[in-house]
Amino acid sequence: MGADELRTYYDRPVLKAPTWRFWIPSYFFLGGTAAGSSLLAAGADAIGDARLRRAARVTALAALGGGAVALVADLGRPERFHHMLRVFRPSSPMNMGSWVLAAYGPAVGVAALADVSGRAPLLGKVATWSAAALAPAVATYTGVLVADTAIPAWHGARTVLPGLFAAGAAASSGGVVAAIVPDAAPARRVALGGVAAELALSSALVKSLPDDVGAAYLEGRAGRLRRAATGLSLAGAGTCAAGASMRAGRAGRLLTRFGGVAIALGAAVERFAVVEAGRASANDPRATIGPQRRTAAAKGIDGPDEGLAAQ
Amino acid sequence: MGTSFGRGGATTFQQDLQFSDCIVIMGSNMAECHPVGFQWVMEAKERGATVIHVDPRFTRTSAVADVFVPLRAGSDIAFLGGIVNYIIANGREFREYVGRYTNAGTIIEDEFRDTEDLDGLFSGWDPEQRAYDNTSWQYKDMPTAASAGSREVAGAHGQAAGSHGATHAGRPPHSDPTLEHPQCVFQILKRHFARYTPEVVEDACGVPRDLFVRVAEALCANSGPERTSAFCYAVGWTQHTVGVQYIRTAAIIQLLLGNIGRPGGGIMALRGHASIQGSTDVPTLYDILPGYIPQPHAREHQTLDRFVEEDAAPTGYWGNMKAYTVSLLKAWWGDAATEQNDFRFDYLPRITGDHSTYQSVLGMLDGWVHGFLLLGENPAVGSAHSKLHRRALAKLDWLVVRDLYEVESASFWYDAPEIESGELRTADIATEVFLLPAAAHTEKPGTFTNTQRLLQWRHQAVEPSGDRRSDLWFAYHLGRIIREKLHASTLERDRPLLDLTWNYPVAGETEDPSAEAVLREINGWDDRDQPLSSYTQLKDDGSTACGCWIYCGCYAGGVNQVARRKPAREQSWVAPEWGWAWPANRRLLYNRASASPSGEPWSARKQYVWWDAARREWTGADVPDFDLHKPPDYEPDPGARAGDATAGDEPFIMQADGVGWLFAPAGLVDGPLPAHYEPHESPVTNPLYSQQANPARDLFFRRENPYNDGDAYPFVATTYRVTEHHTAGAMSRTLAHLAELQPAMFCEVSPELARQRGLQHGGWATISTARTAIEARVLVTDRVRPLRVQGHTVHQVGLPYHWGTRGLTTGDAANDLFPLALDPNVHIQEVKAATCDIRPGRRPRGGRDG
Amino acid sequence: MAESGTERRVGFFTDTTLCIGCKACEVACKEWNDVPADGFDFLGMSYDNTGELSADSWRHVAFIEQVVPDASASEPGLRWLMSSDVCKHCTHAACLDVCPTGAIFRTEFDTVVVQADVCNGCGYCVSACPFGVIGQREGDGRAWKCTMCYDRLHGGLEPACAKACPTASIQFGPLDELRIRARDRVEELHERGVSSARLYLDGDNDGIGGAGAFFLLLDEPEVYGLPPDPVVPTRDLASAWRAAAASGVALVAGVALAFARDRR
Amino acid sequence: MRLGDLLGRWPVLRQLRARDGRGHGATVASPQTQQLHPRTEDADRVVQSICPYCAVGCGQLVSVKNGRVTGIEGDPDSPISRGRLCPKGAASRALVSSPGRLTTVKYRRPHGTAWEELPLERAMDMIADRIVETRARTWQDLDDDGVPVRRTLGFAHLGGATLDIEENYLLKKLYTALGALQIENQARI
Repeated sequence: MGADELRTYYDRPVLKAPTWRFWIPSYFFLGGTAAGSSLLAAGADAIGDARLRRAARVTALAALGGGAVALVADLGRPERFHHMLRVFRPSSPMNMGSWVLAAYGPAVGVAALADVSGRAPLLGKVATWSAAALAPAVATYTGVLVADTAIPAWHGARTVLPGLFAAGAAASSGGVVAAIVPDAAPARRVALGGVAAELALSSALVKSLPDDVGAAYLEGRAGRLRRAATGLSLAGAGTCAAGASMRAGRAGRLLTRFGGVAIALGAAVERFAVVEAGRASANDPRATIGPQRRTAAAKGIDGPDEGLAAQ
Repeated sequence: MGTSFGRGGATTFQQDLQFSDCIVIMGSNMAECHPVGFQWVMEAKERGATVIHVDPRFTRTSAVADVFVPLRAGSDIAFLGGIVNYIIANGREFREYVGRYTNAGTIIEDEFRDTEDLDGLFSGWDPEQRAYDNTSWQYKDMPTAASAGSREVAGAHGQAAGSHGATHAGRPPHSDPTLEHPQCVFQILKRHFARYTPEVVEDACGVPRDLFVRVAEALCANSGPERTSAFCYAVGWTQHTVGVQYIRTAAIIQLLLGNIGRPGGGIMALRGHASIQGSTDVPTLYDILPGYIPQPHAREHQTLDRFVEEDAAPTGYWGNMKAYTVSLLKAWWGDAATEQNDFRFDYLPRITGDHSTYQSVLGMLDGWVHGFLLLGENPAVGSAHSKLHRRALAKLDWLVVRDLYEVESASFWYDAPEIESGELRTADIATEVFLLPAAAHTEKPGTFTNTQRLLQWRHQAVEPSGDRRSDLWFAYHLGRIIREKLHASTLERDRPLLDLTWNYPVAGETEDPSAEAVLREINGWDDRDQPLSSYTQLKDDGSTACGCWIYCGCYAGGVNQVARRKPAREQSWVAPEWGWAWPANRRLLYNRASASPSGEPWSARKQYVWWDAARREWTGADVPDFDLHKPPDYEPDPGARAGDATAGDEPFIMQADGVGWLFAPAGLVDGPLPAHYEPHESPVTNPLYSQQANPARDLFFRRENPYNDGDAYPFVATTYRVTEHHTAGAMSRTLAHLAELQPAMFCEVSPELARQRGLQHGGWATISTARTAIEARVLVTDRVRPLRVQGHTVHQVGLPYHWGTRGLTTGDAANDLFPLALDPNVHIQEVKAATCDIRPGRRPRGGRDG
Repeated sequence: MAESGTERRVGFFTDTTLCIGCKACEVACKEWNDVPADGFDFLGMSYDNTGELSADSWRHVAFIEQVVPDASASEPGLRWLMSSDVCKHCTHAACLDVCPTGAIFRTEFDTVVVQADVCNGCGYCVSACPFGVIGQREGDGRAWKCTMCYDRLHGGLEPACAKACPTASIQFGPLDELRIRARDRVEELHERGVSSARLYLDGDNDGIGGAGAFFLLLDEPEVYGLPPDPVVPTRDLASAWRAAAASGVALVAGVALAFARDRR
Repeated sequence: MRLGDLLGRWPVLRQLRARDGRGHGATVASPQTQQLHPRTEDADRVVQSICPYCAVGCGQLVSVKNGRVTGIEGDPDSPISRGRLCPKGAASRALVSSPGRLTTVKYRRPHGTAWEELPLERAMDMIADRIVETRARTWQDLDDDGVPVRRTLGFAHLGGATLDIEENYLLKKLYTALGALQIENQARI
């Protein structure tokens, strides 16, 4: 039995694969989109661009609404969703996220309603800026949530994942809002910047992991999704930029809209890729045992050569 | 066991195993089949004992044993005989014990011829009758009985013979204390086993020489005054055509090493069912009455006196057999049984041969057995050649099944494999079936007798619901109804029924008879109706009644001794006040042998029961298995009878000569000494004698029971249990938490056999014999090892037998594969070794006869 | 270190050298805790048809067949390892840390228990456990695992599995006492020549800060399906939050930049 | 329930009161959790019994509540089992309380294709008739050689070895009085 050869229990996973269904990556996408939109809304408010502000405010509310539905739908006992606020538990990113959402949600709602109804503009302003203040947390806590698990592909990437999710939030919110108001340059810039950051962090993430763990992102379903995400993002960014370069005109706007949607989709698929990679990583005993065997060896806990040989 | 020592029960008790210095587990997979009892083996191991497991398969027992010995199924006698030879050849026997406590010195008739002289047969073989005349096996100049030689009679009394020994031999006229006389037992033994050398063992069993020697040496090194070794066996020994002789060989080893009657020694018989010991003590068996009194035989036993004279030796405790029998007759027929009418001995139906269940099943097929009652039994899965049993059930007029669940034996008429295959059609089956729900162990009070002869009372926890009733209720009310139907009858044949004492107090709306009242009758009472306290009080004049003499005392003082529950921590490790053990609450049998002839403990380390010279009585950790006040130097006068005829230094008080039998002049129909014979179906020729198989084995040559011949079936099949299931499965396949742990019928094969036959791990295989073919999932494992026997490789196929057509997990029944081939002494089937073939894939649907 | 350990910390010491693989622990557990059956699949993993710990299997007996060179015998010997696995009741328990509802909490006995009346089935604990112990029950939606028979502990009874174990392979008691007993046991085994005997999770200095259930093994943990060097993910929670904070700031800055040119 | 009570049972408030910033311990326990106790404590009575599976003879404690078995555990007082049980013994509660158990008599008439219901009393009476009839039909006073045997070989009995000795005793006694010889049990198998 060579030290290089890893031993397992009938090749069965050491860990349990995530129970999360498609709702959860969907929420990661929608929550991020909402957060980015809240920032765009604040930005628009700052420069006094009412069209952009309304688009951003409404997008934030729509995305967050969808996200909330996804969150509840994934629960094993949906009727108990309110238990999320039963305790205050800092050690649980999901609990922390719940408290943040509890404050963020109403702000987003008020901001959008005030805008659409045209009433209480001041209240709307306050709500908009409060939502913007909470938005960075909403955009990034999901990265922490995923990283705070035993799954090697996630836990190993804990310093990168929040950034990746933040970048995704920028890309998707920028993309969606740009698709609604193609003329809004800031939205386009946020989208393109988001894509750039997303692609950079995505490859940084894989590089940050040892091969036996990082493989989860490159192979199988996760690998395919990730490549699709990259393709969509690049294509979207290109289209969007092209659209923007063609000064005004229906064609330019149309291209920008398409580009925005593609960018948003890319960000969405990227989230699914991350979740899939986690599933693959959990199901691969080598991804769990390999790195631990190395740390154990470093600590001097007996290695695979001992044991049998000692018999 | 009875033949060697005098009683048909484990000589020791499970807790005593912890004091063993060496434990040989053979013919048993104790860790899997008796896990909780196995804790005492683990205790011994932790105390430094050597645990040895000898078995065809590497099991969960082997996994924790110090030494595992892979053995070809069915070659146990060759292995054990090798140990006997090793002991004698190297002078390792416990000389003083052997000289004083066994019949080693006894001189045998000059006419006796051994297998050495007759190449595998003993003198007295009658090829016509396929039976032995054992006249020449007797002690020299001892009167012998006429019954010997008649297969019919001898064979008929298997269980009785298996329960008590020397029915005909008394105290031997000639013996040689030096053990030098050429016709003395010790010398005969020496010659008989001389050929069982390590080389022969290797050749016959496939056990490497050095490994065999390791075992033999461990046993010898851990025996003697300071140390003791124990044997544990189970159905891995009994379910063979030479099953009784397997146990005999172990008995010989234990006597030679001085391990009987001593703490940490003995032979532990591990029974598989809650009260299987109880069901032979208080038998529902054709050939014995309660307490191992033989069922009278038409030829030999027309009168009580003839019966006693034929069957009871004048000396030893069987000398009181008349008292035991008369007391039983009084218990059954009360006032109707008088001195004048021979205590209604004539009421007992007479046997005329083998009436065992396998005969009855053939009787069903042949149409002379019309009705069948099955109480908590499932032969459609659990009996050898279960297919033949299912076909027999389909030939009955009526069938009564009582069980907790609907078992295959009740549902065969619509879901038997033969229905699936078209061999039987439901509409053609004329059998009328009554399926009655039984009460569970929590729903009735009563007694189980466990594997160590311990009677333990169960208190009733709840009332059974619906139509659920105890078998006690069934027996009592069935008897009541039949008696009412016949009460006006004047027919002679109905007298026994109408004279029967059948008045038990009933209680509750279901009119449950009192189990305690029945236990009181089993215990017995005197003429003043006072409960007896010991079988020594039984009289042959009709003044005492006792339903089962060996249980006499279980209700002593009118107290249910069986229900005693003094916590273990509040009494000695022997725990004499927990339940009640037969006989006389003795936990370790023949414990007089734990002291030297002069009555002192053999050693301080192994002291158990000894003679207290000051108080002039036997004393120690247990109830002495001896007359309490009989001094070690007591010598019986020539005319002494029964117990008085046993000397103060003769520990085996049931034996006519008071000693353990290395050589059995009577009681066995297939030889006074064990000899290795091949299983009826074996892929190899007998390496020891030209006599291939046990010449006296029971065979049934008929169409429905074909035997495998030769090369078509090159492999050895052996059946067994796994921890997660229970016997035929009715009590485990039906329970989700057990069924999920072993969810499929499987077979275990070696990687070599898998390669040879192309069997896929996890896939399906079809195992076939001349009887039929079954299918199973394949478990390829190194735990099953091909063995080198006589230069060629023998492959073994392991088959758990828990599955049937019903339950949460279903599968084919392994017992379908096995033929009817029985041990001639006790008529137990051989399912631990037969030949078979195995092929990849599922069995053909439809016609199952592959 | 008990969070709220008003009672002495109790635990399991599973000595696999005494295990006979009878699975009494699995059945006793299910009978006491009314755990449903886990499916009737033939796994072909030696005698293991349970496969793994899960919502419906709170004890799992692993079976490992090994061919080993046996000096004393002419042919190689066999080793059949058996080990009853269970929830480790970690000192730093990931499932407890991440549980958002407080359904999972630390008891006065310093054990880790799921409250069935609180759990809303978010599934976070399932991904968090470094041992793959806790699972979500089909059709029920909630997360389940060994409670160390919390109800029995309240009555002063030992857990069902430990009580049933025929050979005392599963030992229950005050954790500190068990640890001393375990170390003596390993020494004794080494003296007997069982050099492969080693303890797993017997100290406080591992990645989970010590376990309430630890084991005496005869081979590496991974051979039994156990992680060789488990770490509670929340140990690194701070670094993840720091990364989150940084990315949050970057996000805000990025968006601000995007608007900078259009400020008027 | 009034809002006050609801708030009072909100663990977050309990955390505030207890200054518990982590919410890992007792503060987050539900009322139901706080009331947990062994169900055996609610038993009306606990009865000493013996395991019905193999012949080791392990002691069992049977807990009964409202006439139903609520639990079966090993009996620590037993010198043989010391409170321990194997998987089968541990499943005893399921064995006796499984819904799969038979509760009523089932009857299959000759050539019948389905089970029929039959009152227990009727069944017992019919069985008695079958035995009486078969016995009469197959009775032997003498065997072929004219030797008295006074028996019937017309029907047989095969019993399990989980029957109590009292049950076996009555069966053997009854069958012997009936002249029935082919009385056998598991010990032969």
